[in-house]
Amino acid sequence: MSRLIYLDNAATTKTVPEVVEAMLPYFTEHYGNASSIYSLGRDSKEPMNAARKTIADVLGAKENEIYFTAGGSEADNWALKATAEAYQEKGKHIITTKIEHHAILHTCEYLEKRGFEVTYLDVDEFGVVKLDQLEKAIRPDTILISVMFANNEIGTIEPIREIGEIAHKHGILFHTDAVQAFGQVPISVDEMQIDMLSSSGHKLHGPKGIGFLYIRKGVKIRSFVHGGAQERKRRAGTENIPGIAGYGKAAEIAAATMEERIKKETELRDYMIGRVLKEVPYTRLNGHPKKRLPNNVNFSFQFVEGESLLIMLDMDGICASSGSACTSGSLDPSHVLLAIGLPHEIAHGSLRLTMSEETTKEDIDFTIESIKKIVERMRSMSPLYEDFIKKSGK
Amino acid sequence: MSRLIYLDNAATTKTVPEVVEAMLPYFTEHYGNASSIYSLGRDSKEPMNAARKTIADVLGAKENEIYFTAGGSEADNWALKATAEAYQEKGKHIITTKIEHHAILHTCEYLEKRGFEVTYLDVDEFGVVKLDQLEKAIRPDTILISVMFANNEIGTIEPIREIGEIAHKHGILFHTDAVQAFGQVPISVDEMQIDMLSSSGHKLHGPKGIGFLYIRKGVKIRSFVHGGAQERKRRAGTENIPGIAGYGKAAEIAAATMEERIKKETELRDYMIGRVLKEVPYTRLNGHPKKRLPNNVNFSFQFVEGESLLIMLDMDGICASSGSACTSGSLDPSHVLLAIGLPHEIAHGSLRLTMSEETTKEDIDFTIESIKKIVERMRSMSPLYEDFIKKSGK
Amino acid sequence: MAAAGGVPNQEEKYMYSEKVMDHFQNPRNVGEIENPSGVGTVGNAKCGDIMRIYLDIDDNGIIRDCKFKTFGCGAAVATSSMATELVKGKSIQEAMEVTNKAVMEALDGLPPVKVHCSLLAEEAIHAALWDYAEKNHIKITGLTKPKSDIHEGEEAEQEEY
Amino acid sequence: MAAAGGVPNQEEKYMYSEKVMDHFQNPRNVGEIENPSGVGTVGNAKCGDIMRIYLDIDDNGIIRDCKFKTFGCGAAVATSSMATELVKGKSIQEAMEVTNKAVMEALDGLPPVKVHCSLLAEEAIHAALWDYAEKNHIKITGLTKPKSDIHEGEEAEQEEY
Ligand SMILES: Cc1ncc(COP(=O)(O)O)c(C=O)c1O
Ligand SMILES: Cc1ncc(COP(=O)(O)O)c(C=O)c1O
Repeated sequence: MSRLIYLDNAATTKTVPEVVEAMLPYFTEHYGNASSIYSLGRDSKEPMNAARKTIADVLGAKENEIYFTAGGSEADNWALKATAEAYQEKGKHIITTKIEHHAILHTCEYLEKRGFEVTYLDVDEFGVVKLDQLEKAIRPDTILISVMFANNEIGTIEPIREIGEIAHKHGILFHTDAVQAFGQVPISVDEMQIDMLSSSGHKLHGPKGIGFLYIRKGVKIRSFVHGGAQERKRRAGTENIPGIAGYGKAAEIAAATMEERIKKETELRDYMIGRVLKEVPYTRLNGHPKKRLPNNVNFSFQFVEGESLLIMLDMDGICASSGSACTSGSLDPSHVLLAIGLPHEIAHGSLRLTMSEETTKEDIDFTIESIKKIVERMRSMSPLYEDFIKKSGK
Repeated sequence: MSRLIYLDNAATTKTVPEVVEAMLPYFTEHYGNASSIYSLGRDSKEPMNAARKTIADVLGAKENEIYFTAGGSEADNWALKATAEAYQEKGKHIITTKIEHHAILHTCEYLEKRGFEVTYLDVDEFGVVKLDQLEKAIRPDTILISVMFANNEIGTIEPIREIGEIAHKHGILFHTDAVQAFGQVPISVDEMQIDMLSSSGHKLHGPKGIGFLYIRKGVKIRSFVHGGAQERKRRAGTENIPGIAGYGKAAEIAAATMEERIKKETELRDYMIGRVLKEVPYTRLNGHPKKRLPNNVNFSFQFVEGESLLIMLDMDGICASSGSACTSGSLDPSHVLLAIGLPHEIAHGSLRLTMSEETTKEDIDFTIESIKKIVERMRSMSPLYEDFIKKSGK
Repeated sequence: MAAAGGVPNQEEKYMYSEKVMDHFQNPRNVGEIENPSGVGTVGNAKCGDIMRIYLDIDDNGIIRDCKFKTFGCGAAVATSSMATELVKGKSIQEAMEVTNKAVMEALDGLPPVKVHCSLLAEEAIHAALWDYAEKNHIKITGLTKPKSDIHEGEEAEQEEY
Repeated sequence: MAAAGGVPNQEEKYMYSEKVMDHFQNPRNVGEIENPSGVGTVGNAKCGDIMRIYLDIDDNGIIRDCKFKTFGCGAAVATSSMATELVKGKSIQEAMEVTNKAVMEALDGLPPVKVHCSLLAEEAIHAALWDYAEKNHIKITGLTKPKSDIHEGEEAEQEEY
């Protein structure tokens, strides 16, 4: 393959060389156990403390509020299960949304089987949570509101500040799955009144297998992984120092480049949206036109099926995604697209393109041409398109 | 520091260069999400499948019985909590031992608070589980026996085959925490009738933050981390491909070098034990003299306190441990040493030295000389030694 | 980005076999037949797969031509293509033997999650033959009225532990 | 293995300050005093820390010499050493002011989990002074009978969330 255009950065990102560089000393050299007493072990403490500080600074949090995990899924599981456990005396009702990642949804289903009640909020056609519905859903026994910061499929950014305000007005804990948002858009846990926040390293050019849960001081949740006394006794397991060091570096780069990156990506994003909507008929944009992640574009091409589209794009050297990559083992159309009101057959024809800093205008132009060609070809062999054309009498 | 003698391989090991080499392509190059459909993502599937096969082969297991986790602690938590959950209809009694790692013990305590009953078996003076006590502890509502393969502090290898037989005779699931044993001594899940087995990459020169749980086909436990459909829907989270690839390489090396390594390490181990017991008075060997990990030595030096000993060894460039590294944040003497019957003050004076393939006889000789000098110095300033000498009238 | 490091294995590059990829990239017999002897559409858009097969059957009951249109995944397209290849030139009774198994084998297999697509191809042929039989008031041995939705009642595959 | 990569920070190398490390590596006043004016032993082996302090007090009530023996961690050794330095040459009343806080400050602080060791040093001095007072039938203002085990009732530090 001569050319590769990677437009699936919401699924995972390239671990950038600076990050790998930051990890390398901790494999073969400063490999000591961070919990040990000798100097080789203490060498490992420093990058861990530094990464914790970098990450805390990005969020406006304190260092001792950052707890490293193995990724976003573990952070989400921890936040929900441990809150349910710690606060069940107060109540057994949790509020979340219909468009959460499966790490949240399946954890909620698990809790439902164990006597918890979960309200799944609707979203509007753009994927935005309805705040009035949220207010109405709150009950005296509501212990947690968990709403994602930005959706992984359609990129919609939720009104986090408003949700945080509503949660705290009612004395309810507020968790946000910021796996797609951390490092991409500014977040302040204090201004947004966030009590817990999940993140995953590999979504921002950091390593896979590392994430964190921010837990505001005072939130009394306990461990999800029990064992050794690591992470202030809240998350057992020998610290993944290379992963943590890499994550710290990735967060540092993300924070330093964020402003410029947002500007550049937003421009490219809007350029792509404009051209595709104009040049490919029977196409809709999924997600909010403006309140969306700077690097996210999501279209539905009528009469076209997503998997075929992906393979054909791949043959042109373009990596993209149709619905969440995590669920591509499944055949169900994306729950997010259904939640914003798409009929099944349109949901099946969705395409997510998520850029990185490396994405160029040239890449986007090439991708648009490829999409146009493939969509046309696929429509020519689609019985749905045939029916549509015949019906509309063309 | 001119010289570094790393004798804390039970805490963590150096990630060897071959392992780092095996990981590197998956950071910046084949970084695609293994669950995606395009070829870049599928590039990641191959090392994962290969690692799974390597590991399965080492255990005599099938590939689809290996589930990657973030480490040994997660694997232990998963095995215990998910078994408790899946089999609670059958009963709520679990049998384990007093010398398990905290990842097991604290998880058991967690389950006890949730209505499960746990029997903690005693061990003999060498740290070996008492099989007759095990047989007696079995009840109709016993759902799980969890006994570690080899102890992380004193190195004692448990009679796993016999325990597996007893468990299966009574139709009870058998889990073993093999974090210290996998890659160090031969293991066959079929011959030893093991139903679940935990392991952690960084204990055998693999990367930190990766482990696995072997789950025998037919064992109906569900997920611990809920979310995406990874690991055959049993462990959510974007796959840590570099970690998995590195773990595969580490397992491959460990298996290929095991026989020779065991021979070499056993020799060095017994040489060290012999000399120290002869040359340092008031010293005892902890753990079984023969049925112990080839790379583990654990002494108690009377009248000497462990932390001071460790710092002084560190100043001589020797990294060692006193009790489990994972608990060194705590001040309690090791529960393992107490379980084999050591009084507190002797437990405080314990020293664990764990070798790797790189350890030389020269290292051991240097270490023995250092120990002799330090123990003598520390005793000269120990009020306990003063009392002892005065009492014995010397 | 070049594929270096000796990692990817060509066979593993796609979830599909080379034959499937070939039929997906270069599908045979795509299109419509004007005034077909029989046409059948199966599947539904909800499940993400719709297959339509057109048959041109001569007076001797030989399938002279066969075309398809498919909305669906790579496996759906490839099985449609292969199915049309397999029935072309066959008698009606021979065409009845083009089962999902036959299509799958001709494609060197399909990934487990995609096996149901080959069912679709068999059903589409049957539906087109049924249409032909209805139009001509004949009965084809072994042929029953096609289900309107072959996916109904089918459950997402469960992991087997 | 040399420390390359620009990673370790000398100050962070040990959990202890440089002063603590100095007093640990080169403890001052280790040993016994024959026929001491007072001797006190505190702590217990169960907790892993025992400290014994010997005092040689002249007729003017000045601490002429002071020696210690300690079984314990780095912090225990260092605080013993520093405590003996601080009381040497002092009057009894001045020695009474050598509190755990004073010892800790003189050592540039201790890690939170080790703060209890500095308590031990203060208690050891008091125990030795008590012994001296008992032997000489005098009363030292502010001095109470030493607890036999200063650790009793102390709980393992709980994480604060
Ligand atoms: C016996 C045993 N089990 C479990 C663990 C936990 O492994 P990890 O720290 O990799 O999660 C360890 C090591 O710390 C161990 O020695
Ligand atoms: C919104 C969201 N939450 C959670 C996750 C899970 O993160 P990970 O796969 O790193 O565990 C993802 C990504 O897969 C995500 O996009």
